[in-house]
Amino acid sequence: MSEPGFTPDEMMTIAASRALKNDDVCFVGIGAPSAACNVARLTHAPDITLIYESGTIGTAPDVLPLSIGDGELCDTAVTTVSVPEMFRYWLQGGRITIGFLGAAQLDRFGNINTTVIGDYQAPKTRLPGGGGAPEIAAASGEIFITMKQSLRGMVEKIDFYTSFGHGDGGDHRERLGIDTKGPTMLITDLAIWRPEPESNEFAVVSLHPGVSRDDVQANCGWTVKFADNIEETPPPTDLELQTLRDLKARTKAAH
Amino acid sequence: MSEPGFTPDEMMTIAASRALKNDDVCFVGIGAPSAACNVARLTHAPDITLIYESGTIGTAPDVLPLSIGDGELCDTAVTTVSVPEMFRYWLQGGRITIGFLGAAQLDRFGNINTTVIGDYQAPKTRLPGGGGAPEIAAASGEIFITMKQSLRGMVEKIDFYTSFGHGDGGDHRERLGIDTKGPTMLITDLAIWRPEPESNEFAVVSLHPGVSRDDVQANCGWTVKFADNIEETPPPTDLELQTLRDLKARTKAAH
Amino acid sequence: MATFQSLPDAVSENLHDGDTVAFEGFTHLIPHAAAHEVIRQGITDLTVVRMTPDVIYDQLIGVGLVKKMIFSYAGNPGVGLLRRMRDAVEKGWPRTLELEEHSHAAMANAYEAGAAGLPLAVLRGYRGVDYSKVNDNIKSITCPFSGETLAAVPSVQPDVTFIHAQKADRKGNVLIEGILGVQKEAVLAARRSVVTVEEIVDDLDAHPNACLLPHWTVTAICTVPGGAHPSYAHGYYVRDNANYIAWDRISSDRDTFLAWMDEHVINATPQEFAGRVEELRTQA
Amino acid sequence: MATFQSLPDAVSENLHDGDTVAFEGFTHLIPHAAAHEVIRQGITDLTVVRMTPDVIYDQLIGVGLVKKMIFSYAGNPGVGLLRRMRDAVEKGWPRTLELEEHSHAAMANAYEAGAAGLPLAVLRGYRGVDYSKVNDNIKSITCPFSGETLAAVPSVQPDVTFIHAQKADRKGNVLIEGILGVQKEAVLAARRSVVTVEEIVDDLDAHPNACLLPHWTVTAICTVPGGAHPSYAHGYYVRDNANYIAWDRISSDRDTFLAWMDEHVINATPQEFAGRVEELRTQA
Repeated sequence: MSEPGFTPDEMMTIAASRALKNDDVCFVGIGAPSAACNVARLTHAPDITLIYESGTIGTAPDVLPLSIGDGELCDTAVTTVSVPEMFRYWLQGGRITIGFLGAAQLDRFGNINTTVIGDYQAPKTRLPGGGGAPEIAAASGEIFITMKQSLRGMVEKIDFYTSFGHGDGGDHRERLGIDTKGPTMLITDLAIWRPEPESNEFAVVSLHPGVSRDDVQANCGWTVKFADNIEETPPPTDLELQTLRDLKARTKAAH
Repeated sequence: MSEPGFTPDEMMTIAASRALKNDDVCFVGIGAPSAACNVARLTHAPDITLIYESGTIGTAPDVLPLSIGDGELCDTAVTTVSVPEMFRYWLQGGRITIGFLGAAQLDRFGNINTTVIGDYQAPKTRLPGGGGAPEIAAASGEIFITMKQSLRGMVEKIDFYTSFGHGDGGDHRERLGIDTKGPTMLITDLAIWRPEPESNEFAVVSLHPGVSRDDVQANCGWTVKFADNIEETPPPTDLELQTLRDLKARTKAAH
Repeated sequence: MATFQSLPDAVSENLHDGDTVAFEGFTHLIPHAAAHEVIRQGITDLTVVRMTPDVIYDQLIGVGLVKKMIFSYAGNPGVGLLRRMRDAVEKGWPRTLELEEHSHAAMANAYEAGAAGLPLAVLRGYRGVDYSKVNDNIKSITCPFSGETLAAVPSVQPDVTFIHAQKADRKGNVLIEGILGVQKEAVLAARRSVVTVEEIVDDLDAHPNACLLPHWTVTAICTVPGGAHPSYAHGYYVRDNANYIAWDRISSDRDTFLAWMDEHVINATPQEFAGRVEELRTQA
Repeated sequence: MATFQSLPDAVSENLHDGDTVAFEGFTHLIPHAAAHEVIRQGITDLTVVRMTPDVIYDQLIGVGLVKKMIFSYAGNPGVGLLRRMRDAVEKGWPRTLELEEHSHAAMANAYEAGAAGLPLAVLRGYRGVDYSKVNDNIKSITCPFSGETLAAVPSVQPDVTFIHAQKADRKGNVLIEGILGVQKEAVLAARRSVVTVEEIVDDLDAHPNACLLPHWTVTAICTVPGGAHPSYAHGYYVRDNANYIAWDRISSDRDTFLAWMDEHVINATPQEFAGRVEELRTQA
């Protein structure tokens, strides 16, 4: 790759931010999702509603929070509710249009593991667990997943179903009585993926600038499907890049 | 009866107020209960916690509210919560020591009807219904009932079980899995009644000044039981009477 | 996204014949102006829901717009019975009225469950009482951990909820303060919602944990000063207790009732509410 | 009725070996000082409950006081994994740790149900995931109205809940503002509760609908300024993010961890927390 003037991480965040609309109500996790949501808010989606599971509704933080419960989120929120209310009225109540999730392990159907690597009872690595993710994955209108690609992370079979994506594919969600769309987009540092119509298996629909099909396959543990017409992700605009970098700079200065 | 210097209604309210302790947490209904609770607060129980089902906790109204949701209750409350929270965390949560109930119809076991006179489907009189009473009766530590005696009100058999007292008597509550005490006191305009130990049937334990056994029976639709040692209710003290009359005067001026 | 519009438009666009509708308010903030607009538009065959149906439900029932009522306490608070509702239940005038009767605890839980998107509410309730004999919507579940039998009722999820609130900001975020009742739950449980407010302000100046409905949870907002009268709006005007007491007499006779409705509702407008609370503002 | 007392007294009187205990706080208002006092007193064989066990649970586990943990997310927020907890789960050091793992939604509902005096919480949850394969306390009920199968979990009702709050008044009424977490529920669900506060004031100056615990719902109140550090107290001091980041290194090695605990916990006092937040106050 030549020097593109931006990092794969920046491309991932900006590509994710573009998928958000002005009238979306987003359940935001920490890390890449938080950056993407706030870049969207600071560029093309000024009225987007950002919700963090700590109970803050309609936040507009000036710096990215280190945790989902930083004071900045409450200070800038339209309102802050208790955590039981957040999960009952707001998430389970079906008010979230987009849930943003990350993954330690991900499979081709968008199922996510953030619980353990290895056997649950005698794990190789004990991860933090699901937190809000199991019900975010089921109750949000649709799910966007962001993660950096790696052979360790994108696997043939995940060790624990922390969040249900499309299960074994096809209409598996429907068969379980889950009436939301599930993962509709996977944004990695290399590409944008969407589930194929029938199978619901993720296929690459757009490669980030300078990324080849081989790059994607080399960093994915399953045999990658590519859509018929693959686009190139438009590179970050100056505004997008500047917005993201300013946000990160303010964040670094603050923490 | 000679002129006692107070009305039967005043005696009833003051007798009820005396049954309340400084550390009680009372669920207060409108009418006589509200007056009794506030007289208690203004005399011997200054720290009593009064809760109205509108969500106001720890109220100290200067005048008696006309409804359970008057603004005065919120203005003087320690805090005001939503009605679902009131019924979930505060009543069902088992935090109420005394629930105060009135009755349109009452039987000898403290079962209450405030729903209909006559058949439910074709009632002679459609009453307001139970409101909070069914669960107040079951979830409060104990229940005090206040009512003016009448043949129409104190009946052999109530037309509808709106609130469960001691059912058919004896251990009926226990058999239904209700682990609170139920009605432990009935305060009328003529007497104080308490359930007898085994049967849980109300028996007169104290006659108000100037009231005879015949007076009580003449205004009660079942054959009245009298305890072995009947006391005379001490007449209202000057402080009690003045406190109640001041409260009523302030209330009248305000509404 | 909240639309700012007139009350007549909000009512006609959101409420239809045969709908299930809640006008909530717990003594405080009862949406009288909205109910009167519904009466003027003659929207009928309604299933009306409310914990504490009082004067406005007496009025809706009395003019014959109500098919069924789901409720837990039907009285004129602190005054007495609802005479128009009694006339419908006892004499079928002006039409028969189907009742689905609950306790407050069950109704409060049913609204809560509706807001939470659940089909049922579970509570420790209805023990030893007769409600389930006259209401098929009272069932039970068994706790798989303790074995305890608990009451279950269907959640309340109205087609439309009407509430009155103190204020909204220019984006449409709505603030409720004081006695909250079940209004937040009633709005979140409903498919559509219409909120009348005392005023629109630049900044709600709200406590971080205040009871607030974000603009995207509300369908329509209508500015109707005094719109809760004879109920009250904390911080704006006090309760018109005399009016509630007078209702007992007005509602006691069919003709008196109909004449009163003609004068004060049918031939009136939402704008008149402001004048009705004028003298009650000073005490707030 | 709340008793005002020292933190050492409140801990020794209320928490006993073998108890189930929650130290709640959702990033905000985490009761660090209380947990450190428990560690100093060596109260052991605890079942610890928390939605988001973080540094203090890592510390309690690392010194061997914890038998079982009921939780939904065990991480150092924004930083990474909990290394002492991992060591216990993966290597059994210093003792094995039993886990009862839930999702946030289930835990939040379980606290809510505990506060509501119910034996179970019902939610639409756990669909398609593996939790119930490793946790026998995830069951289901069937809605008798819709036929829908819903998840059921036992309510959380700890022997003792510890929380940190901004302030209490002289009667013992406690005020929490900002990010509320599940603290109110955790206190109301518990048999006993200990609340550390930044200060005692004459008047809470609280909004009518603020999150407030009346004095008769709280067992003990202890004034411990800075008692949430390195967590924060909205309006008093900000989060010490550097401290959380440093924990990742301190906790990565058993000896480093033990030495740090000796210096900062075992040989420290609740009074030292005030000094730790001194420089963080200016940013609040």
